Amino acid sequence: MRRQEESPIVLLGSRLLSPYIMLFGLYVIFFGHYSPGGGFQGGTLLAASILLIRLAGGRRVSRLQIQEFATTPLAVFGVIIYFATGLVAMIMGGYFLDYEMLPFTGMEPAMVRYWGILIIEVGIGLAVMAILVMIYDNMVKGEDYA
Amino acid sequence: MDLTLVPLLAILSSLAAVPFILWSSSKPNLRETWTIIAALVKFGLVLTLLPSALNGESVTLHLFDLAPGLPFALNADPLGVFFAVIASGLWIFTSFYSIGYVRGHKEHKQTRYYASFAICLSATIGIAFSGNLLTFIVFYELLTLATYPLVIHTESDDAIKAGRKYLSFTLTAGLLLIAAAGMVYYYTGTLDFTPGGVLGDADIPYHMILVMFILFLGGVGVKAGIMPLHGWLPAAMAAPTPVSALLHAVAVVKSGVFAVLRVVGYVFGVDVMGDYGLNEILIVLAGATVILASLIAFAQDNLKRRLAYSTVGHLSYIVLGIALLTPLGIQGGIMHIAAHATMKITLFFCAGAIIVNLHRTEISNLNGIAKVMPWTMGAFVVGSMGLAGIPPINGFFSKFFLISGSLEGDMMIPVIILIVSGLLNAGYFFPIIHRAYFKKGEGLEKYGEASPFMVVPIVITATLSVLFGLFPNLFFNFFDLAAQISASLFNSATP
Amino acid sequence: MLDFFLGHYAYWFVVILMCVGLYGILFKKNLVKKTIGLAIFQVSVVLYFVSIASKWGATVPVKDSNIPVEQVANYLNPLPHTLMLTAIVVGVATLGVAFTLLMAIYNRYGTLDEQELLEKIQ
Amino acid sequence: MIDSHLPALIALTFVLFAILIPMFGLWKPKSSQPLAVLGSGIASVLSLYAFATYLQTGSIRYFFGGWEPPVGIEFVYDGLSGFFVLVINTVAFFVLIHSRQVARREFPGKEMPYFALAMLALLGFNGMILTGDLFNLYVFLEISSLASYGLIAIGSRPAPYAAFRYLIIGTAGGTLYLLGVGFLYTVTGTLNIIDMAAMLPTFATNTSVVAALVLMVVGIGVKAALFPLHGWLPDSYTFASSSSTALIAPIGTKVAAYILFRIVFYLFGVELTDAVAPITTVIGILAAIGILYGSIMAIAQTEMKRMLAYSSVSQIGYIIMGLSLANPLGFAGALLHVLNHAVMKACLFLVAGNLRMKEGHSDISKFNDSYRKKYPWTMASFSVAAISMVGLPPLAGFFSKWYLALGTIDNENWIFLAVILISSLLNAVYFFRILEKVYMMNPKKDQKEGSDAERNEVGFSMMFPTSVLAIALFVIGFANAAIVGILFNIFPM
Repeated sequence: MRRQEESPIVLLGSRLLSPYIMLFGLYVIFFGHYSPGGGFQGGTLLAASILLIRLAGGRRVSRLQIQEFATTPLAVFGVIIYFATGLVAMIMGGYFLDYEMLPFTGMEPAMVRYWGILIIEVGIGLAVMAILVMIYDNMVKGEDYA
Repeated sequence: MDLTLVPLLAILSSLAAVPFILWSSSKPNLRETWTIIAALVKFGLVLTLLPSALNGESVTLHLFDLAPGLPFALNADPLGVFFAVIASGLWIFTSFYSIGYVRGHKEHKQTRYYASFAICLSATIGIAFSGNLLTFIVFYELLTLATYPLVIHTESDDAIKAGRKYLSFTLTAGLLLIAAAGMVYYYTGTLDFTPGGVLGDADIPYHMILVMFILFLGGVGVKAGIMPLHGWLPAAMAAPTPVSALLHAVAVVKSGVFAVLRVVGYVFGVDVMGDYGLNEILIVLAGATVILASLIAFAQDNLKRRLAYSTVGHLSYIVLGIALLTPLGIQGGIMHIAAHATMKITLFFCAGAIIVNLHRTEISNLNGIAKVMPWTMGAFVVGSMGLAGIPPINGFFSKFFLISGSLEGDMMIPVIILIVSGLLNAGYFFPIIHRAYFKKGEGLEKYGEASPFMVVPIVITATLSVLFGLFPNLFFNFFDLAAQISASLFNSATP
Repeated sequence: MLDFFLGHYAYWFVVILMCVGLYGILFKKNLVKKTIGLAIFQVSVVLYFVSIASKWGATVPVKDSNIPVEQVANYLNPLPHTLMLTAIVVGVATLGVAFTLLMAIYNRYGTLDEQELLEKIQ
Repeated sequence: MIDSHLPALIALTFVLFAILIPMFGLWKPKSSQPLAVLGSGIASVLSLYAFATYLQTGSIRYFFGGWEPPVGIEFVYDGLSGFFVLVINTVAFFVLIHSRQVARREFPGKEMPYFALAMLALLGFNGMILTGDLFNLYVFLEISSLASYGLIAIGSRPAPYAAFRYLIIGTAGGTLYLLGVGFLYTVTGTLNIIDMAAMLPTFATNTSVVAALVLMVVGIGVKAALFPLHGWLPDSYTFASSSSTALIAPIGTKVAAYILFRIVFYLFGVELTDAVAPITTVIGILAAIGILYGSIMAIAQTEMKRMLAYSSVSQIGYIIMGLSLANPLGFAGALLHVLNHAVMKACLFLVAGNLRMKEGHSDISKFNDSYRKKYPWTMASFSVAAISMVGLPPLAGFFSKWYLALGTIDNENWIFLAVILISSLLNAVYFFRILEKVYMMNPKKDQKEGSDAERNEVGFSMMFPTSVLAIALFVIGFANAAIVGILFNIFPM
């Protein structure tokens, strides 16, 4: 049976769950560089938290969270973080993504790598989240993209 | 004088005319001027090569590598110069004749016609001057491609069919030639044309030699019109007559015969041919073609088709002469290239003049035309007598050498074939003359002689046939040249 | 013989899953079911990689002060897992593209049954 | 300094432009195509420069993140990959110039996604060619494939269905390849091609290696449209938009063929490949069948793009056949044919695009005499490319066939030689059919006379790439000795 109106229970449950999922996603992203985890997984979790609200609340509610038009720039921004970090390393004389070469002064190489990976993970997480949300949005719109 | 670049310039001179021809497509006079200028320049360039060729020297030019180890090589050796002189010399006459014919016949798309013609001539001279098989193939295929628009020039359904037939025969031939060339390259590591052949020193199993020979035969035999590969030639008579005249009596088919000589004398070598008995295959095929083509020619009522079958027969004279593998036989074959060229072009010109002037293509309609076209039919008589082998026309001379060549090789059957074929030639040409001179024509009152653009070339080529018969060394020393080419093949074969 | 089957049970599982996937790809008429078959097929390969990397009594490859680095046997090989992480992402992307295409097909032809589609396209 | 970064820079150019196009495209959709042209132009220049550098100093290995293999992922720029990168980027550059008008007409409003996808597809193709890591190759394979599915789906009405079928077959192929990689990884414990190549000879008898080789060849065979696995190709190429086809057709299958070269010649080595399983023989026979099948099917088609698609099936057979010969001549012939076919097919599909632009169709049965008046340069380009496809000298197509023929003779493989020659004839049948219609036939009396037609040539942005590619065929033909000289040096044995 299809019902057009929202179910308060589902919406409330989702609203309850969503922040925790998001928090866990952030945890996975920010601890990814020295423990199991990382940008992909964290980004997926972030996307899950957002999609949960979108599923439960529909467009009216979800517009308050992340607007549809914002997903593409967010994804591009995430990729740019990744790309720029790699490129900076390249410009500083190393290979692409050679974190050691990142221009953090006064840090030992291991720590530079540590931060380098973290920056990358944040970029990836952002991009993955935005793209998953974008896929969902576009499918809901049901437009013929081909 | 440095002649190194002359062969290249000779090839390019007509190719360079193509843009001009296309550019001046709306001004017929200018367009045809370009053609004639190109023809004269080309002939002049080829003539400058003649003295050194008479001394037995070759002008070689390696431009760039077509493939690693296989340069784009031009080599104007005596044989090449011989062929080039004939082809480029007759192009001048054909150009003048074309003007008369094409305008008289109000052909469409004349620009395409002249442009294709010029490309054809470039390809023919390229074939003459090719220094190795790969260069040869390049020009051989170019000739195929450039002739195609000419064959289907009229764009009638017949012409389209003829064009398809022509392409399927010649493209297949080109592929066989490529395969053959590949095999030669694999076994010998070279594709250069060397007098005396390149296969003699290589260690090749017998069956491979045979396969290569058959591939070559298929490759060059199509253009040389050896039966059963002649089918395209009568079909290609759908083309305008100047095309038939120059290309299907001189350039294209003679390229085929020329290629046979190149293959026999410069790739396989006379010794290899003899040792493996390959020449016998060639003698059988050529002999059969000579007789069969003559017999088929009897049955043709269309003048151009009869001439086409006559061409098939005469091409095999040359192949037969080459296959005899005796110095005189090869000399006779080479001379017949020149002799047949002048005679057959005369006959085709006559046929074209009749078509344009009287709009008649069937032999049965030619009663009494000698009265209105005396010059044309006079030339026709000269040409047909020459092909039948009656002295003093140059056809007699070459046939004489062919017969001497077979006697030299102690072969009686070719002698008989040549004599019988001479009679058959007379048999299918003289009825035409009989009709033209001694039967009463109808409806001819309003016609006169064809336009001078056509008659003058006809008379000149007929005169040339007679002159070369009387003085074989006139102008171009064809006789000495042929003798020298023939000798070179045997000298270097016996170290 | 039994040992052979039982000893490789993970692989047999993968093989069966792969066959299920292939069956879906080849024989199902509905394009969505085909897509599902494709997903199963991909997952079977993912599971294969995961199963070759499994190790009893080993821990994640993050340096543990209790386990010396020299005792490699006590650490898992992380590579297959990371590879499969990527492969899963690839799989998700493929599914995304597949469903987008399916939506486009459905919008244009109003059906996802292969037979009907072929008739409508002709 | 830039020299050592070249392999990465070529691929990263496409990443950069794949980001830039959506950024600017959202704001100004018209900027997508110039950006795409710029991106592929930069990549072409870089590839050319890199190839020149390669010729002077030798191959370049690029370690991502500074991690040396087998730990890290590397890009290997050697002769083979350099050659392929140069070919595909240059061809893509010209095709993308051509796309501007086509995009406006055939899929207005979708320029941004189209060109972003084109960049991603090229990123995938370049990555596949350059990477020295088997799994990384899989990732790039999927990137390029996913982008290709998208590109193919942008087209006529049935295009999504064609793309979907390609997706199912292509993904299954990719997954089989991945499984093969898994087998090799369990045996050798490495994914780096150079590293694995050193280890493999000791495992030659291992059944996993046999299975891996077969799985990888089958998986890649799908992408390369090797004969029995070509089913997706004709529909995809026919229904996709003109510019998608022109972009994917010359490039996509070539890159897959490249992977086969990598696997057979570099990863396993020819002797080992044949010791493991008679792969070269089998794919040689399949290629031969494919050559004949593709040509015959092409003759049966009445739609130009479909005909060209079947012709692609046939032509890819030449390349694979050259690979299966496993001698320097066959190798050089196959690589030269990669170049030639990329240029010829791109040119032919651009011609089809030009005709679709002006006539709205590319149905051969409707071709007539007026085309030579209306589209003189388009049809001239078509003639050149067609004659080259048939393999008449001195155009480029002749020479690749010449080397392939020499290769077959070198192996004394007369059947393959016959196949090459026969297929040339079949090519002649289906190309001269069009040439005859356009140049040689008088229209029927009741039809409009050809001479009445006005000249109606496509614009410069479409004509320029078409004619440049046609002229390139002459240049390649005349310069082939130099190219083949380089290719002989690349041969790994």
